Amino acid sequence: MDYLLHVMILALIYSVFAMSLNLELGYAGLYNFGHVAFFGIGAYVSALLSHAGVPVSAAMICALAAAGITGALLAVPALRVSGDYFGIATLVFAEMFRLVCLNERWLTKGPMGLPGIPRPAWIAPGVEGMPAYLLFAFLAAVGTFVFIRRLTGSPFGRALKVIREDEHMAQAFGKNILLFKVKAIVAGSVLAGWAGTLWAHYISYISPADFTLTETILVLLCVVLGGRGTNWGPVVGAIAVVFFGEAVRFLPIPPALTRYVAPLQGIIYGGILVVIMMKMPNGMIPEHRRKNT
Amino acid sequence: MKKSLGIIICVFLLCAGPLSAAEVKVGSNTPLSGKLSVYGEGFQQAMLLALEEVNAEGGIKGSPMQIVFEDNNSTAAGAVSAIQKLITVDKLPLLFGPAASSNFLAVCPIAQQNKTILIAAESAAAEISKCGSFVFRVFPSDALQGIGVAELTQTLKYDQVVLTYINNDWGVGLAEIFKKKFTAAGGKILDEFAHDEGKTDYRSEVLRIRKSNAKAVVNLTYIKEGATVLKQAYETGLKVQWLMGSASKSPKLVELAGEAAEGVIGTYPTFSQETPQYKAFKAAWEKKYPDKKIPVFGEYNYDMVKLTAKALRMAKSMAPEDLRKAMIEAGKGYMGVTGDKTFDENGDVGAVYGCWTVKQQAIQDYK
Amino acid sequence: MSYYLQLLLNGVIAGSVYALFAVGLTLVYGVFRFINFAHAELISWGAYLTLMFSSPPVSWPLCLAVIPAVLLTAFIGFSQDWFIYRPLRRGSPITLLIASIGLSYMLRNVLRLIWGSDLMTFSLPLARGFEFSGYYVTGIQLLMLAAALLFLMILYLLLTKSLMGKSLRATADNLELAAIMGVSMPKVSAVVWTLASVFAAAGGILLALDTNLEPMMGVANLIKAFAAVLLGGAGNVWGALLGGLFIGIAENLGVAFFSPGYKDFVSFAVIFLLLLFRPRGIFGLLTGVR
Amino acid sequence: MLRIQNVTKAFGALMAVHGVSLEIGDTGVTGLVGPNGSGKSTLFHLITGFYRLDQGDIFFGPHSIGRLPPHEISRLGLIRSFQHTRPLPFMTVIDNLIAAAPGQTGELIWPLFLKPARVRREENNLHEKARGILRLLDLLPLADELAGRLSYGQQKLMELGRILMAGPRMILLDEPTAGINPTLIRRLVEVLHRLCEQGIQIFLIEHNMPLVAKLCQHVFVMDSGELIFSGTPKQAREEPRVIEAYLGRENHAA
Repeated sequence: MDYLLHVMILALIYSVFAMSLNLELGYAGLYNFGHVAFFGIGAYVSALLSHAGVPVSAAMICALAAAGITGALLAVPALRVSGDYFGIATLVFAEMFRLVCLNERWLTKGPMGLPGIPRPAWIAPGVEGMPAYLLFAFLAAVGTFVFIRRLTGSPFGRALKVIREDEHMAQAFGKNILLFKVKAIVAGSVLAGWAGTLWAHYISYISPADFTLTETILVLLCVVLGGRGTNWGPVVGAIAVVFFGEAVRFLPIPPALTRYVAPLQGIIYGGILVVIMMKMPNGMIPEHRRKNT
Repeated sequence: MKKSLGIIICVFLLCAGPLSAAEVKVGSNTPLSGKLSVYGEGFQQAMLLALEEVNAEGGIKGSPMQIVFEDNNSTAAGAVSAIQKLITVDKLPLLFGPAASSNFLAVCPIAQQNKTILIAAESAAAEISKCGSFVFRVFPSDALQGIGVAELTQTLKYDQVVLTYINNDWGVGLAEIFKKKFTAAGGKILDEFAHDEGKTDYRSEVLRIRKSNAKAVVNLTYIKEGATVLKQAYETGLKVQWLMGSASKSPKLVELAGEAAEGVIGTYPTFSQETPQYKAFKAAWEKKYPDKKIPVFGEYNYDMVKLTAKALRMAKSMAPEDLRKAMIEAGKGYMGVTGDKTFDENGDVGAVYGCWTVKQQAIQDYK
Repeated sequence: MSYYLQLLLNGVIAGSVYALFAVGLTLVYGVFRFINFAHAELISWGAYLTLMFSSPPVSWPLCLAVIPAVLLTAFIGFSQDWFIYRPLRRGSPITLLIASIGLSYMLRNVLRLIWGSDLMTFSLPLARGFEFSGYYVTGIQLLMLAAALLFLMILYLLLTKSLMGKSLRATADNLELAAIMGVSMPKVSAVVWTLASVFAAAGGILLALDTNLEPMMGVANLIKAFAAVLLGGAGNVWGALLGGLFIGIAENLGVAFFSPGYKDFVSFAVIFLLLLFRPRGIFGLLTGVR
Repeated sequence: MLRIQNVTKAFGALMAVHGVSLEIGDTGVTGLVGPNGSGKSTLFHLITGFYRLDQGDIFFGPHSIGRLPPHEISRLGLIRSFQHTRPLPFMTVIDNLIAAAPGQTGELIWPLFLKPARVRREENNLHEKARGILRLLDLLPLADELAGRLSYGQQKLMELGRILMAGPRMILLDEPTAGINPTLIRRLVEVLHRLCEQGIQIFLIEHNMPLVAKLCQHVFVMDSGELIFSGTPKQAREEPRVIEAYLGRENHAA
């Protein structure tokens, strides 16, 4: 069942992506609406380097570093503004990144995209490699999960939550909120870059059209739907979003209505989002369901 | 809760399950949502028209043919998901590919490796020729058209032009081939810039054209963008000769731009509109969709389905190798609405490049 | 020189449309503190409904068709709030954001179900622009500019001179406090949604008159409209106008210096820098610790 | 220990704090009183770095802290409370306390992964310390309760505990007894005395005059952004300017 493998790989990659956003959105309370830029940086750096003959594993590491550095460079100025303003600053940054990819054709081949991105040497290309890639993506997701759980279950995560709930209080207790936020963004960016490399080497073709606002919204959805500020939330959310997105393909729509398939799918998709937000505003795994209650 | 879950599962099984042997199914990976949906709907209508005719003619060896449409959201990721589903869930041996070249390039390795026939009706990028032995297209490669536009520009004796193109895979690919050919032949490009896809305001771009004082503008773009540019240029009284590509050759362009489209000259992979095939197609279209104009590339989509039906009838079995041979065999000398569909060794078809122009609010051949 | 002035003029006109979209957003954002994604759909619905009433079988003249179209759009805007946003108001802004994204999907696809994805047009007769000593402006462009100014003027008077406007501004300052002070929330939200829908529909109709209609027409302009909101300072009507103009001018002047492929880049870069140097918008004030 | 030199802060045309100079030695509990709007809380915000000074400077021990950001001032051992309670309602009481501890190794990313044993040891120590403080405050039975479920008075006490976790040398309390019942006030006073005995300086804003008289060795009185009096609580009650500041304001209000 290659299709099932494919959907599972997608779900795993999206879990990594969603977990990385959750670190910023859920734990640090930073509304990063430009997260897809780091996903894109990971994908592009990794793809370009491996096209240039760098071994895939080395290219992946460079991609993570590039995403992290960009994250730090963005975070320091963007954190001057807070709340929705930070959101719009990051959103605009992501669009700027996409436009650079679109227009700097000497580097990225612009809208033509980069085809034929190789897989790591030990994974066979194409369909034969899918079980191995699934394993790879699974290990990557588990690694990310363990890393993030360690991070958020630690004094670091606790401090992030303090900052999210009350910045002034955190400052009064000696927390350097800027530094904490920068760290959260860098970690989130590295992990988003990680998801991006996983994506690029799996799908084997990337173009600027893959890194639009739509993608940000999709991953935002995974986080909010699953439950922000929890470890399992984004994972569950990503799996739900990917599987649901594929499941609408199987809706029983009579052939006579094929013309209406896509709008109907869209209506159902949108409707379910609305209903879920109304019935479970804190996601499927709400954060504040703590012990002793 | 359990009950409703059960119902959902049943529903899924019902719609995934019924592979009734009575039908011959092929898949289609079509942009029904997202930014290409403007075109996708037309493709789908043309395919459905052809399908209707195939089944009226008795289907495939007595069983009706059916097309399973999968939406690809106009994105590469969507196209990959859709093709994986069509190949492994529906187990279809033959698929119609996604529209944009970038999306097509994303899925063609998957088809090649699964030994699934993949046919393109409108993806023009030159690179598609390299996709592999299971990939066919009934639409000619860009490489031919870029040269065509350059030659047209020179025959019209414009040796200084402004080049503008839509900033996507089609526009950029075509522009690069045009530029190479045009400058090699001694032409000069006064100003060159990409314009964004899907904008409503190109007045400043038009102003930039005006500033260059060029007599002719090569504008390789889509319908919507093309119409907007033409209209806004007209409003500012800009008088230049517009030279355009195939993607904007549509009655819709004239409908949207009105008088501003008058006198535009463009190239397109031509086919005669006098052939009986074309006339039959046109009549059938007008009968089925009385209030719809023939969409851009509609003829190719129609041909693709008809040719596929012919190949399916000829195929010894539904095995990949048999289908591949049948495709090549069916193409040989096949005269469709859009002309000769004989496949070369890359699965490409040749093309005659003609010119179109807009005269009295109608698209006509330019001679 | 005249080249740059013409670019500037184009920028002003493009900006006035952004401003029309932004005003509705800024009202909603100012009062309810969330980004209404479905605002984009009010824009497209306004345009499509006008098309419906002006084409067969109704075939009303355009200026008459606008009336039921705007009323229906206001009805859509109002029901958005009534059925979805109101029950969610106690939740976090992110929940509202996602719900509005879902709603946006739904409305856009209903639109596609009815009218299809293809481009549509009002098929107005094509007109050359007026020429003023070398500068070109079309009638519709002038209409856009005039409409933007007129609507904003009316809104300004409404907000500053009427009792309703005062309670609206009080709500924008502090929702809870306003409720305590006896401002009627249902009334305020009715007014906000009506105004937002009317402005969105008006902007959408003008945009459609200028170019054409397609289901994505609203979404394509939403980011910039929202950036205009933030630039102007949330809830600030004149700020939204200036923000819109600023973005329109920046991106059009940018065409003179960069490849038009970077047109959006210029406006985004300007937004980015402005946010960094004026973190609360052009007119925003910093709030202190409490 | 804390020396404020000619500090000035204006919001537009409003002079919130004007040319205030004062010094607090090792005298135990010091009070800051004055009518509402006299600039007391603003002075606290200035001392702790939440507002930027327009003029003047502030010294804490040997350090000039007038230009430092809040978190650095906090790390020097000058810890404040806020006028209204600010619990982290979704954390347990004990977590509220632990989160306030300074210099945790586990708040740095690399040591978190490279020195897990050290992080664990520190967490255990902090846990013990927090329990000790909760015992002192009589809050130990509530240690695992969500902070949001505590009564207002209990939250105030918990906030005091949080301040203690931070290892303060000097505590700035903004109206610690406002809105809590007499029993809890008694407990609070007890705790404050205990802290003084440990050598921690306390500087507090308080409206409850009898309490100030009982608690403070020294009071400063502010009115309209200026310091109008410095002395013992007893002297303050007899000082005409202080009486005028309070009564004048009251007459005006009436």
